[in-house]
Amino acid sequence: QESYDIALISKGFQHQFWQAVKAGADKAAAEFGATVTFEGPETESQVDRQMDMLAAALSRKPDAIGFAALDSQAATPLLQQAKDAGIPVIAFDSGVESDIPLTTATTDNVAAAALAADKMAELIGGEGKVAVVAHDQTSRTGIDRVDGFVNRIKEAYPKIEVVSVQYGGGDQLQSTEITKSILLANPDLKGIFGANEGSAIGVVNGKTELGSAIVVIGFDSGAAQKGFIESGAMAGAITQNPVGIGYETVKAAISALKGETLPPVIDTGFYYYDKATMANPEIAAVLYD
Amino acid sequence: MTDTALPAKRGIRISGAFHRLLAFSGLIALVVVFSLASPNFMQTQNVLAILQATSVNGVLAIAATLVIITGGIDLSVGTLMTFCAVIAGVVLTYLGLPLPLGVLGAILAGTCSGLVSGTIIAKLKVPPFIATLGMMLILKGLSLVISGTKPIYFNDTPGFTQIAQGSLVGAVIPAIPVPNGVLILFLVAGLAAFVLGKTALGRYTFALGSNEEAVRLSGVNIDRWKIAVYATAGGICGVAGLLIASRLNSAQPALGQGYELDAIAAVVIGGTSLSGGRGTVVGTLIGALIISVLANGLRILSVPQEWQTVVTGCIIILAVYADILRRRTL
Amino acid sequence: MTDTALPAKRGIRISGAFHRLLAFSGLIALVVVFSLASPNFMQTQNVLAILQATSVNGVLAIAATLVIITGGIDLSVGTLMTFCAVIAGVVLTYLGLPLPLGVLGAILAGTCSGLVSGTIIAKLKVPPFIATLGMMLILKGLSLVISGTKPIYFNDTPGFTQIAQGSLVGAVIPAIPVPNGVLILFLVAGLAAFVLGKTALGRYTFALGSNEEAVRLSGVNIDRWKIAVYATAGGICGVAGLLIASRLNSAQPALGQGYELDAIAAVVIGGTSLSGGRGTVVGTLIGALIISVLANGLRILSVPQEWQTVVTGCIIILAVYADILRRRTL
Amino acid sequence: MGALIELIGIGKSFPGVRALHNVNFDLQAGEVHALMGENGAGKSTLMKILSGVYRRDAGEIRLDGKPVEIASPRQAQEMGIGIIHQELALMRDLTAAQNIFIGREPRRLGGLLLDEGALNRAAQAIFDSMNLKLAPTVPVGSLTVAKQQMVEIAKALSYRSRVLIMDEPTAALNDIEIAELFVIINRLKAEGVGIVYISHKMDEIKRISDRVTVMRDGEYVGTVPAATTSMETIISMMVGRTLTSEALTVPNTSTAPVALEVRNLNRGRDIRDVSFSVRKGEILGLAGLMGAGRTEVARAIFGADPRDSGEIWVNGKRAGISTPGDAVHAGIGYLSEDRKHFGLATTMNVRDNIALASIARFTRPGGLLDDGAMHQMAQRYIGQLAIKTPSDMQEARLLSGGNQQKVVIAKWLLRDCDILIFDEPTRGIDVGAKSEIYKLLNALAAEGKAIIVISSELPEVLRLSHRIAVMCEGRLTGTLPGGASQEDIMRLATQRQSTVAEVAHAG
Ligand SMILES: Nc1ncnc2c1ncn2[C@@H]1O[C@H](COP(=O)(O)OP(=O)(O)OP(=O)(O)O)[C@@H](O)[C@H]1O
Ligand SMILES: Nc1ncnc2c1ncn2[C@@H]1O[C@H](COP(=O)(O)OP(=O)(O)OP(=O)(O)O)[C@@H](O)[C@H]1O
Ligand SMILES: [Mg+2]
Ligand SMILES: [Mg+2]
Repeated sequence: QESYDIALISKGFQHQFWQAVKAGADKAAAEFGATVTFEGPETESQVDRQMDMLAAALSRKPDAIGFAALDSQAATPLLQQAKDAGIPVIAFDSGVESDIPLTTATTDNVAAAALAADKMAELIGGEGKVAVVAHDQTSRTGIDRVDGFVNRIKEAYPKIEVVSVQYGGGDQLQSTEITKSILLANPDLKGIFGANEGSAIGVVNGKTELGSAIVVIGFDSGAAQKGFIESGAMAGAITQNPVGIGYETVKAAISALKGETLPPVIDTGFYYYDKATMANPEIAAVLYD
Repeated sequence: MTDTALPAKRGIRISGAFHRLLAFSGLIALVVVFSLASPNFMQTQNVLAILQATSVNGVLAIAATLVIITGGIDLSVGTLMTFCAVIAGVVLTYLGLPLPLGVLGAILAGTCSGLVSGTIIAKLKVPPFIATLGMMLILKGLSLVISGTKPIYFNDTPGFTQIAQGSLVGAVIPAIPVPNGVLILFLVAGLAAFVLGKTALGRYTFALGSNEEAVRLSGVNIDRWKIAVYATAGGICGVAGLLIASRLNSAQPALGQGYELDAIAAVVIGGTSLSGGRGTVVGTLIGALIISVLANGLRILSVPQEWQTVVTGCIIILAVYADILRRRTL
Repeated sequence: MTDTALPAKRGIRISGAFHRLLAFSGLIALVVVFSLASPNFMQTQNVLAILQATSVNGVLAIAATLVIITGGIDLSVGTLMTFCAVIAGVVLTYLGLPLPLGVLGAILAGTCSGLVSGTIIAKLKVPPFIATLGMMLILKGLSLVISGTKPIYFNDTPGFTQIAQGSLVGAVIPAIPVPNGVLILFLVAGLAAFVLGKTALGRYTFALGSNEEAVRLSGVNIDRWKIAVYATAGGICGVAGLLIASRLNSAQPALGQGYELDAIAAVVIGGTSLSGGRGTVVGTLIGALIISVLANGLRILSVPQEWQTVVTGCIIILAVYADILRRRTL
Repeated sequence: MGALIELIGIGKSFPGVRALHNVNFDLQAGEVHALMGENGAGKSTLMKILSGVYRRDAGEIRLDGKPVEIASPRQAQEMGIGIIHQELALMRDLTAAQNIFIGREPRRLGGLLLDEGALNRAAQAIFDSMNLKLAPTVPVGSLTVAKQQMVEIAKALSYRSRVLIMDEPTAALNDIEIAELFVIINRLKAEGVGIVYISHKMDEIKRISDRVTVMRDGEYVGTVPAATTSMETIISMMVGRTLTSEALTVPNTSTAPVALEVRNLNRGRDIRDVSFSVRKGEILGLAGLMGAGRTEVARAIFGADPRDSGEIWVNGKRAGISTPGDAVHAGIGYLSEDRKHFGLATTMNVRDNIALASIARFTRPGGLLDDGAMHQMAQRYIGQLAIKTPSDMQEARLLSGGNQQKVVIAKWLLRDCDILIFDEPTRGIDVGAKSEIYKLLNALAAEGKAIIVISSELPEVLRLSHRIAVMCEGRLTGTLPGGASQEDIMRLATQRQSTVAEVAHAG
């Protein structure tokens, strides 16, 4: 009747998305009788700090490790160490260029952002100027969401122009200022896509401070975004299933420890939600506060 | 010799006023360039946006100015701001107390934290850099702990967003709806300038930075005054905490780290010396404005972000260099 | 007089050695506590992990030490490290040149950037804080521009990861596979200590921090030496760039900002004064080790992350306070 | 007995230094008690104990016959003990008035605000009572050392203490200012204030003190009445031997080549068309009142400050000097009058400070320093100038004031320049060492070096100079031969330009 010790090394810690992942992991831990620790670096650029966290986790000799890689390659030697020590590794959120992780619990960020592009096009009537406020220029999620959105617009909506892509580090205040600058520089802007929670909140703040009426599409959930969608300040948002990611990661780790086989990828899915669909049980289940 | 001293004094006064006028030159140059480059730049709304964007950093920078004039440094201004915002959240949202208590709570939390930093520095003789670095981490952690790593929303306190976002000026003159946050910035600046110039606290702030040992040898209780300066700076961070919380209508516990660098940069761009003894609040305001004009202007011009950083770096160096040239020739 | 002077001299020597021994006390206390608290802490693998985690920050802190002893400050160490890593990536991956040229390129890039900072500070008289803040932003932007905002992988240069991750020691004594990165840290530390203690550059480094004007009035070309110090520090950041790139097998262009604070913290925890004129490389190493032991130990103990921050803040203040007490009683 | 202050058996040690051992001292109300001793004898340390800066290790302090503990400067102030420190302790960024009243600022509005007007008026009143012409609102950092010293004196007076300690108050002052100070001292004395007076200027001791206590190597030697004891006796008590002083002999240098020539030097209002020359082997004295611009001339020649116009010729060649580095390269050395700000690297050790201008000489190929040679060199100068320090590794800031000055002198001796400008070289240096330095300067001149000595002490100028150039208000008002009378010098030193006086009058 032993309790498994599982170390989760994520890409971040303080942001609501990662707190939701943590909540899912805690839930699974409680259900399956494990203890989990959850750690992540300050920003999604600190690849080496994540390595130090992974190394410290390995020294602790946990039963299993969950790992959301900031860089697809950098961790290879440490993952090899884990494998040599017989510690199963589960990847979550982003994949690793390695066959060591037994499975990956993830969202397809490119596809999710493309869906946001489709919704944006629909809401602004297929033509006009739009912009993106994203969180990070170099992190995987930042790149995938910006690329997913911009490329989809380019491919499918020739009459829509992405006039500006700017990065606010996921900091609400900075994203607010950026949004205001974009709006003031482009008075005829139709919509903005906020590529993560902090960015999306910043976009809405900027929009309200200037009294603008543009279409805002957000990403992830959280109490603020849900409130904005409810009030109509935000048209809708893409949500992943962070709680599901955390839950599946821990569940997969425990299955691995029990010797069960795992599928190569666990797709935790993403959804578009707006005021109308927010209450649907299927959606409500993946939203977090 | 009074004969020679007097004209010199007059000379200083004249050049003093001239100085202050010219100190704006870097800022004005930026404004002119951006106005020419983009028709959107000088619009009322954008000017207000710039001012609004200056408010939080400006208030933090004023707090940092006080400490830097004593020859110290305060790395904790950013996370202390967040901590104060969280305290306001606890008071208003978790405890459901009325708005004035939340305001009081935030400012009090800032003052107390400043008291702690000041005591560590003055009594334990820990260097300000270390003491405030430690406080920065402690406050960052505590903000997360207290808030349960979740933002605290102020939805139950409807007036709260008015603190920074409402516009008393706009109610009187609808054409220029200067947000209250900006008013508060200027209010804090005025108060700080008053304290520095006219009160004993201000006098000792300069004296400490000028020659602490000499102040001690003069029989002044330097510990007490040093602690008072840090406490005052802490209180000002509390105001910044209210401003940011009001703008975001929430206390975001993860925010704050990194803000200290912008604040200190504004102080130093404003001509305050890191070695203490000199500094002005007006200079700090100009420094903070330079930073936000630069950020706004480059965004308005849609300069790619990586180049924004490069240009910002260059202009900060150039602005300060221009200021140095000006002082040398005068 | 010689009679009284001699025992005194001996007394100083003894207390000097004693001092150095005790300087480790904070570090040793931490190690003891963590060893008792967790059996995993003192295992070879974990000790090596701690050392490896210290290597990059340690090298950066040594660069910062040189500059801080002159009474300056270098905020650009973190982004300069990244810039040098990117340059290595360009040389090795984009241009496909052989490994030694990549190493040279990184160190040269660091030195040149240091030359630029030093020149801005010495010739244009821009305060070090501003000059290096500007450089920090410029280098951050340039790293993104040059790399195309993408990591540059060193997959085509197989030996590259060996720079930090290989183990020459392990090849000789397989039981303790000390990574080369750690060796390089100690090598750089040894070299820096040698330069500071035994060369003219070192002597001028201290002299500049002690009383720059007195040095100038002694007929010394202070500009040249100041620039030399910044250039040397830049070169050392180049080494740090190689280390981090080798550890990650990639140049991550967005990394680096914020690292300056850790580096400066290590310097100050190590007893070097921010006002210049004093400092040791050994102290800086100890400071860097304290930071990484603390981080590692708290993780090993599975302390929740928000509390890790709080505890780190407290212990940094306590460690420095203990050091101050020790000096006072001696 | 009714002594105001009694110090009995005071002892104090610093790491590696026994600064005081069993020292006795007492002070009566209304007396000036001189405290004498060589550099490093422990005078300042004793007075710092009395004024609450240091805690004593042993002994007892009695105030009005009652034992007291003085734990802080504030407590000393409250007991009525004021001190003018040897090392100026001013806040350079504050004004003179703000410095004087730091901690005791007049307030208004119930203590909320500072009353800047009252502050300046009070400071002005003190300046007036001292006959000092100084604006209370001038920032202290922009004042010369002499004026800073006057501000310190004004500050000490403002406390209206019962005991006033003056640690070398006249080191930076010239004769006129000293005379003003003595008037003040006599007034205080009449009011019943007890004054401890420390100075290395022997003539002053005779002029104002009632009793003299002599210390040597941290120990009490004895107390004698000033009026009936000969100067030789006091000096031999201080030094432990009798000093012989040589008279001035002016060598004939008229045929020696000109080493330094200054032509039409100008810099703002401070230097106006100054031209002079110095020959090899000659000592040129530069005399003048405070503010005459002598320091400015020296700094301009040395390249420390930019000059508006003028040429400097060294050994018959025009030297393009724009930085101190150029000057040193051309063979000019300059010993600054303000050792703390411009002379010493205070956190560095004695050895490095002496070597500071000559590091290149101790640098071997590859940038490596020859620390052994530096040590030997430092030991030589420590011996030659009798620098009192536990070792050449002692930090300069821990040396006594006079010994710090010797370290700076050693720096320039080591540098071995052909032309040496000494600005107040014997400031704070004891009689014994002073005569050693005079001998040294004479020897350097005999070696063929050209020397300029700036000194506010006329006897010193007269004792040393082969020729005396006198300045007033930035102009060179005349050059006198060696051995000229004090009256001649003063006449030139006060030769103000009438036009200047008119303009000032109109303003
Ligand atoms: N803080 C200190 N640490 C170590 N040594 C000290 C300290 N202060 C003074 N000393 C030493 O104590 C001795 C006495 O110094 P003090 O300053 O009292 O001399 P002094 O008589 O005032 O000399 P001077 O005439 O040169 O001013 C000197 O040898 C000095 O080096
Ligand atoms: N740092 C300064 N800033 C402004 N004015 C200065 C400064 N230093 C000196 N002066 C002015 O320069 C003039 C001459 O200076 P100074 O008193 O040093 O001459 P000096 O003849 O060397 O006098 P001393 O008797 O002190 O050696 C004075 O009018 C003085 O007020
Ligand atoms: Mg003395
Ligand atoms: Mg002078």
